[in-house]
Amino acid sequence: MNSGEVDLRVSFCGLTLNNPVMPASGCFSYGREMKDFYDLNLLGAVVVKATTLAEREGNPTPRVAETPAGMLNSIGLQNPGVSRVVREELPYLRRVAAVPVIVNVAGTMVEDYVAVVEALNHSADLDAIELNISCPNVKCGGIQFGTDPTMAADMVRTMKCASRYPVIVKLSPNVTSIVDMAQACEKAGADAISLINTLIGMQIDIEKKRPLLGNGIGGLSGPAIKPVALRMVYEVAASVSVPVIGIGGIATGRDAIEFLQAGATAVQVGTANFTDPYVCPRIVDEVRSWCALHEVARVRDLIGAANPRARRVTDG
Amino acid sequence: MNSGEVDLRVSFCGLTLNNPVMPASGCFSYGREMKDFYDLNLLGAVVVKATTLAEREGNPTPRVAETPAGMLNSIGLQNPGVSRVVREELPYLRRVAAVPVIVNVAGTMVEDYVAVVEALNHSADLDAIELNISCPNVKCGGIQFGTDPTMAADMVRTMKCASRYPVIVKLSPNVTSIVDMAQACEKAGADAISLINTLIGMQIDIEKKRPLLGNGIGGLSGPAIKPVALRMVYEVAASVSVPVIGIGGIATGRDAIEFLQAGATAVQVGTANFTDPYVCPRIVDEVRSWCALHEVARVRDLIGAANPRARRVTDG
Amino acid sequence: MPQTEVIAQEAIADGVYRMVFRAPVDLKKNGYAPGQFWHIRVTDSFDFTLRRPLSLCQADLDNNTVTVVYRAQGEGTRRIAAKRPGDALDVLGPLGRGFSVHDGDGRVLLVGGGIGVPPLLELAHQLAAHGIRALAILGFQTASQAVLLDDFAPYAEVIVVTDDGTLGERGRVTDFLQPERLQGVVRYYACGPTPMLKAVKDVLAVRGLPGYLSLEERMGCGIGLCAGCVHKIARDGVVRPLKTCREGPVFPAAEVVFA
Amino acid sequence: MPQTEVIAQEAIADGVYRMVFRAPVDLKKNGYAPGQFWHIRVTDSFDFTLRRPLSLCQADLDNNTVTVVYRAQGEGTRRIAAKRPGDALDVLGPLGRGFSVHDGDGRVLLVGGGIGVPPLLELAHQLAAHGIRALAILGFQTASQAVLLDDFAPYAEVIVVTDDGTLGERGRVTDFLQPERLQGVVRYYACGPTPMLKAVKDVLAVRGLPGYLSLEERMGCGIGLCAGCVHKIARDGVVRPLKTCREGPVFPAAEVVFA
Ligand SMILES: Cc1cc2nc3c(=O)[nH]c(=O)nc-3n(C[C@H](O)[C@H](O)[C@H](O)COP(=O)(O)OP(=O)(O)OC[C@H]3O[C@@H](n4cnc5c(N)ncnc54)[C@H](O)[C@@H]3O)c2cc1C
Ligand SMILES: Cc1cc2nc3c(=O)[nH]c(=O)nc-3n(C[C@H](O)[C@H](O)[C@H](O)COP(=O)(O)OP(=O)(O)OC[C@H]3O[C@@H](n4cnc5c(N)ncnc54)[C@H](O)[C@@H]3O)c2cc1C
Ligand SMILES: Cc1cc2nc3c(=O)[nH]c(=O)nc-3n(C[C@H](O)[C@H](O)[C@H](O)COP(=O)(O)O)c2cc1C
Ligand SMILES: Cc1cc2nc3c(=O)[nH]c(=O)nc-3n(C[C@H](O)[C@H](O)[C@H](O)COP(=O)(O)O)c2cc1C
Ligand code: FES
Ligand code: FES
Repeated sequence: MNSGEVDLRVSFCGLTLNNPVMPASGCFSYGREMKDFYDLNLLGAVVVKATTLAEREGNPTPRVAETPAGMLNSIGLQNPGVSRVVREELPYLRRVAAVPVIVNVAGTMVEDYVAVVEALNHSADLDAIELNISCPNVKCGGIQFGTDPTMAADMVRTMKCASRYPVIVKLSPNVTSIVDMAQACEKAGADAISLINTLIGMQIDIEKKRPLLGNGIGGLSGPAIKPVALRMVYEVAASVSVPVIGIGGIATGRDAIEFLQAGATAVQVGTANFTDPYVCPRIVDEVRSWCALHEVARVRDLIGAANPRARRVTDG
Repeated sequence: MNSGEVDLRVSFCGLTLNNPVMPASGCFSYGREMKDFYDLNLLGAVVVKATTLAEREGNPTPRVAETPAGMLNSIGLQNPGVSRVVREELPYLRRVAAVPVIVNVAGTMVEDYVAVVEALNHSADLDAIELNISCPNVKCGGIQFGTDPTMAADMVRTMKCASRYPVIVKLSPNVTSIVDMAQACEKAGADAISLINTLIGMQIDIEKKRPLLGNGIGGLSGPAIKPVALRMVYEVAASVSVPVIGIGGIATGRDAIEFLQAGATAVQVGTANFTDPYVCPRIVDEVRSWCALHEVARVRDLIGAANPRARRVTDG
Repeated sequence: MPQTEVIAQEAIADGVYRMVFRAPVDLKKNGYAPGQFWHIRVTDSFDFTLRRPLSLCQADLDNNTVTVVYRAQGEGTRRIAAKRPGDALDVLGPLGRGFSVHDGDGRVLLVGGGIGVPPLLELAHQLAAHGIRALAILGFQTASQAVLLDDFAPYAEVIVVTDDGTLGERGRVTDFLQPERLQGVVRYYACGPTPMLKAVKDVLAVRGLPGYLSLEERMGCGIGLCAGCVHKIARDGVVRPLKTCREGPVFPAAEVVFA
Repeated sequence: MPQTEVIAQEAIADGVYRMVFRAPVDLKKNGYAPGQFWHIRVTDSFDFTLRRPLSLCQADLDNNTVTVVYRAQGEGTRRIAAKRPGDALDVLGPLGRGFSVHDGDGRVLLVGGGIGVPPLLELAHQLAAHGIRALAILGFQTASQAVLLDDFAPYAEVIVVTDDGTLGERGRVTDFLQPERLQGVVRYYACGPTPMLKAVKDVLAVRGLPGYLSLEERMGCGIGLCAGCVHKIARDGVVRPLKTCREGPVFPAAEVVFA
C-alpha cells in the first residue's frame, strides 16, 4: 500500500482530526513557539496549557529535573489566567492552525473550574475542554478530585452543565483503581477520557541533602512511564464506552500504535516535544508508514486491535 | 577521610547489617547463582524469592520485557514451595553467606500466608520475613491485601501472631495513598516497611496485535520507577516510626544515598542485578567512597538527612 | 571479569552482523560447548536494563576470541552492531548448557533456521573434530538472509533451503527430512524459531531419532536469578518450568514440552 | 534542520571541554548574539529526555561553525564530551536573548565566574569590534579550572582571580570591583553562578552602574514550551516569572529579582 493512501482520520466528541496525534497540555504552551518549527496543521489537534481563573505564578525553581528515560516537573500551573488566554492566546492559535483546539482547565475549587469554563463559553476559538483533575503540582489543588471517584463525578456533572463544549476528563494515574475513576466520570457524563497525567515522583540532590525540585515533589513523565500509561489505557478502554485518549511516554510511531491498539482513539505527546520539537509530525509520518507497510487502510481500524474487550471507539 | 574508616553498619528489626545494601526479592533467587560472581558476605543481607505454601509454576512466557530504563516481569511467583525452600535452599544459603536472610512470603489467602510462616518458624536459617502483599502477578492473589489498608492491617496482625521472626511488610505502589497503607501496617504491628514493589504496566507487540507478556500485564521495575519509589519512601518515612527499607530503580551508590537521605534505613536492589550481576558490591563501594569524600563517618547519619520530618530510624 | 573488548564487527547479510570479541574468560581453562550463549550488555548505563543473549558461533582458542552472528533487529542489537573494534564490551559467559557431542555417533543431522544457524557452526566444527559426519539442513527466508554457508562446508554436507527458493531448495527445512536423506543418521541437533523446533521434533520423534533442541525464551538475567526464561520440561516423570538460561538453552528433544 | 555534526572536541582544563560544531543555521543570515545558547540533544534515543543548554562561546562566520566550552559534570555532558569529530549532533539554536552591545560605550566591565567565563568571549570579541574597551574580571576556583585566558587577551584587559590563589589574584571576583579599578566603566556584563550574579549586582547597583546578567535556570524544552526555566523579572511595574529560555537568559540587571 502507498502511504498516501492511508486514511489517518479519527474522531471523537464530534471532532474529526486529520490524524490521531496532538501535543499534550503543558508541553506546547499556546502554539506561538512551535509554529516556528513546523506547520501546526500537521497536527491532529492541539491541547494548550492548563488555564486557571486568575493568573498563576507557579512553583519555585528548579521546576524540572531529568530522570532515567523521564523527567520530573513541578511547574505548578503557571499561566496568564483565562481572560488573557481567551483574549490573546486562543485567537492567535486559531489564526495559525486550522485544527481542533482543546483547552486544559484547572483550578483549586469547583467554583474556579466553573468560572473558567464560563469564560471559555464566550470564546469561539476552542473545540473542547480537557478537565484537569489530576495535576500533582498544586498543593490544595485539583488532585483530590482526581483520586476520589465521587468527587470526580460531581465535578464532571457540574462541568457538563457549565460547558458548551465537549468535556474530556483527564485522569491521574496516582490511584488504586483507574477503572473506578473512569467509570465514575463516564457515568457523570464525560464525553471522553484522557489519561494519564504524571505519576508523583521525587529526586534528591544528595550534595545539598534536600529534594532537587523547588516544590519537593513533581510529576514524572516521559518514556519511563509508558508501560503504566499503556496498562491504564488498556484497562479503561475495556471498561468505558466513551473514547479514550492515550497519553504517557509516547515518542515514536510505534508507541502511538501501541496506545491505539490498546484502545485509544487518539494520543497526546508531552515530554518528547522537549527532547525533539519535531516529534509530533514525525510520529504522524511513522504511523502512516507503518500502516502502509502493514496494509492498514484506515488508522481507526487499529483502535483496540490488541484489546478484545475494548469498544472500538471512533465516531466515524 | 579514608574510606576504610566509614562505618557502613545499619540496623533494623534487631538485625545489624554490615552495610545497607541487599538484593531484592525475586532478583537473586536463593543465592546459588550469585555466589559464583562474588562473596555473598559483601552484602548487607539477602532477600530471597517469594515463597508460597505449595510449589508454583508461575505464568506463561514471555515473562519479561524491556522498557525504557526499566523492565516488565510477570513471573507469577514461580517457586518450589516452602517445604523445599526450608529443606534445600535456606540451609544452603546459610552455609555460603553469614549475613541476615530475609524470606519473602506470598500467597493467595491469609491461611496460605500463615502456613508458610509456620513452616518458616521451624527453620533457623532465616532472620526475618518480608510479607509480600503487593505482587501484581498473581491473579486472585495477594494484591488485594496490598491496596486496602484494613485488609493489610488484618493480614499483618495475623502474621505477627504467627511468626517468630520479625515481620517486614512490603508495600505496593499501585495505591492512592501509600501513607495510609504504611500507617495501617505500622499500627497492626509491622516491624518495618519495605517499598516499593513493582508498578503495574504493559507492553504491546504491535505486529502480533496483543500484549507482549504471556500474562498480559506485568510489574514495572528498574531506574524508570526510581522517582516514584523515592517519593513514596520519603512520604512513608515521614509518617511512620518503624524503619523503612527503600526499593525501586537503585543501580548506583548515588541512588542508594538518595533513598537513605529520604529516610530509608537500608535499600534493596532488584532489576540492576540483571543489568550487572556485580551491582550490589559495587553500590556498597560507591556508598563508602561517597561517605569518605563527604566526611560522613557513619552511613546511618545519612538516614533521613533530606527529610526533616523523618525519624532517623536505626536501632544502633 | 566481564569487561572485554570488540575485535571485529562486520555486516555479513541484510541486517546480520558478525562480531568477534575477546573472551571474558580463558576459553581453554574454562571450557565451553557449542550451543552455549553470551549475555551482552547493551550500553554502560542502566537505561537498557536487559542484556542480550547471543549464541557462541565460533571460538578461536589460539587468540581466545569468540564470534557471534546476530540479527540487528531491535534497539539493543542495533546498539551492539554499532560497536567498533576497540570498544569495551561487557559480556557474561559462556552461559547455560550447550549441545553434547556423542563419541561413536556415525552420522548426525543438524537443522538450523534463520538466525538459529550460527550456533550450529561451532557444533559442526566439534563434530568433525570427533570424526562424526554431519548433514546440515540450513533454512533461510530468502537468499539475502543466508549466512555462513562457506563456513559449514568443511565440516558438513549442506542442504540450503529458502522459503522463496531464491537460494538452494525451495521450502521449509521440515520438507527435507525424508528417511532416504537421513540414512545412517543417529541423532539430530536443531536450532531456530519455536515453530520450526516443534515441527522438527514431531517429524523425527516418529522415527524414534533422539536429538537436542536449542530453545529461545526471552531472558531477564541470563544467570538463573529471575525465572523469566523458563520452558516446560518433562524430566524424571514431572513437567516443570525449567530455566533455559541454566538448564538450557539446549535440552534433549524428548524432554521439551510444547504447548 | 537541527541535525549537524561535531567538528572538533578537546579537553582544555580539568573536566572542561571545547567542542566545535557546524552551526545548524546559516549564522550570517540568521544572526546571533553573545550570551545566546544552543540546546544540545544528548543521544538520539529518548532516554535522555532533556537537552543540555550550552552558551555560544565563539562563532566562526567563515566556516559557519560554533564553539562551546563546557564542564562535563553529569551524565549528559559526559556523553556530549564523548562525541568525536564527524559524529552527528542534534542542536537547536541560537536560542534566547543575548547580551546587547551599546555603541558609544567607552569602557565596560565583564565579570565571569567559572564556567560562566566562556559566554563572555564572544561578547569581548564583539565589543572590541565596536571599539569598546573592556575590563574582564575572570574568576575560577583554582588554576586547573582556568580557561580561555589567552583568548580574551586580544580583546580585553584581564584580571584573573582564583579562590585559592593558585593563579592570578586570590579571592572572589567581587573583591575586585573597587571604584578605582572601574574608572570610566559605563556598563557591566556578568555570567556565572547565581550567588556571584547577586553579589555583583548588589555591589554595582550601589554605584548606579547599569548591566546585564546571564541567568542559569534548569531548562525543560529551551524553546518556551514548558515554563520550567522561569526567573522573577520586574518589568513594566510588575514582577512575573519569565521564561529565561525565551526572554533571557540575559536580562538587564535592574530587572532581575533575587529571592
Ligand atoms: C539463548 C539464546 C541465544 C540466542 N542467540 C542468538 C544468536 O546467536 N543470534 C541472534 O541473532 N539472535 C540470538 N538470539 C536472539 C536474540 O537474543 C534476540 O534477537 C535479541 O535479544 C533481540 O534484542 P533486540 O535489542 O534486537 O530487540 P528488542 O526488541 O529491543 O529486545 C527487547 C527484549 O526482548 C528480548 N528479545 C527480543 N527478541 C528476542 C528473541 N527473538 N529471543 C530472545 N529474546 C528476545 C531481548 O533480549 C530484550 O530483552 C538468542 C536468544 C537466546 C535466548
Ligand atoms: C542558558 C544556559 C547556558 C549555559 N551555558 C553553559 C556553558 O556554556 N558551559 C557550561 O559548562 N555550562 C553551561 N550551562 C550549564 C549546563 O547547561 C549544565 O551544566 C548542564 O546542563 C548539566 O548537564 P549534565 O548532564 O552535566 O548534568 P545532569 O545532572 O545529568 O543534568 C540533569 C539535568 O539538570 C540540568 N542541569 C544540571 N546542572 C545544571 C546547571 N548548572 N544549569 C542548568 N541546568 C543544569 C541539565 O540540563 C539536565 O536537565 C548553561 C546553562 C544555561 C541554563
Ligand atoms: C512540563 C510539563 C507541564 C505539564 N503541564 C500540564 C498541564 O498544565 N495540564 C495537564 O493536564 N497536564 C500537564 N502535564 C502532563 C502532560 O500533559 C502529560 O499528561 C504527561 O506529561 C504524560 O505524558 P508524556 O509522558 O508524553 O509527557 C505537563 C507535563 C509536563 C512535562
Ligand atoms: C523478575 C522479578 C521478580 C520479582 N519477584 C518478586 C517477588 O517474588 N517478591 C517480591 O516481593 N518482589 C518481587 N519483585 C519486585 C522486586 O523485589 C522489587 O520490589 C522491584 O523490582 C523494584 O525494585 P527494582 O527497581 O530495583 O527492581 C520482583 C521483581 C522482578 C524484576
Ligand atoms: S533469564 Fe533469569 S533465570 Fe533465566
Ligand atoms: S525551558 Fe521550557 S519554557 Fe524555558
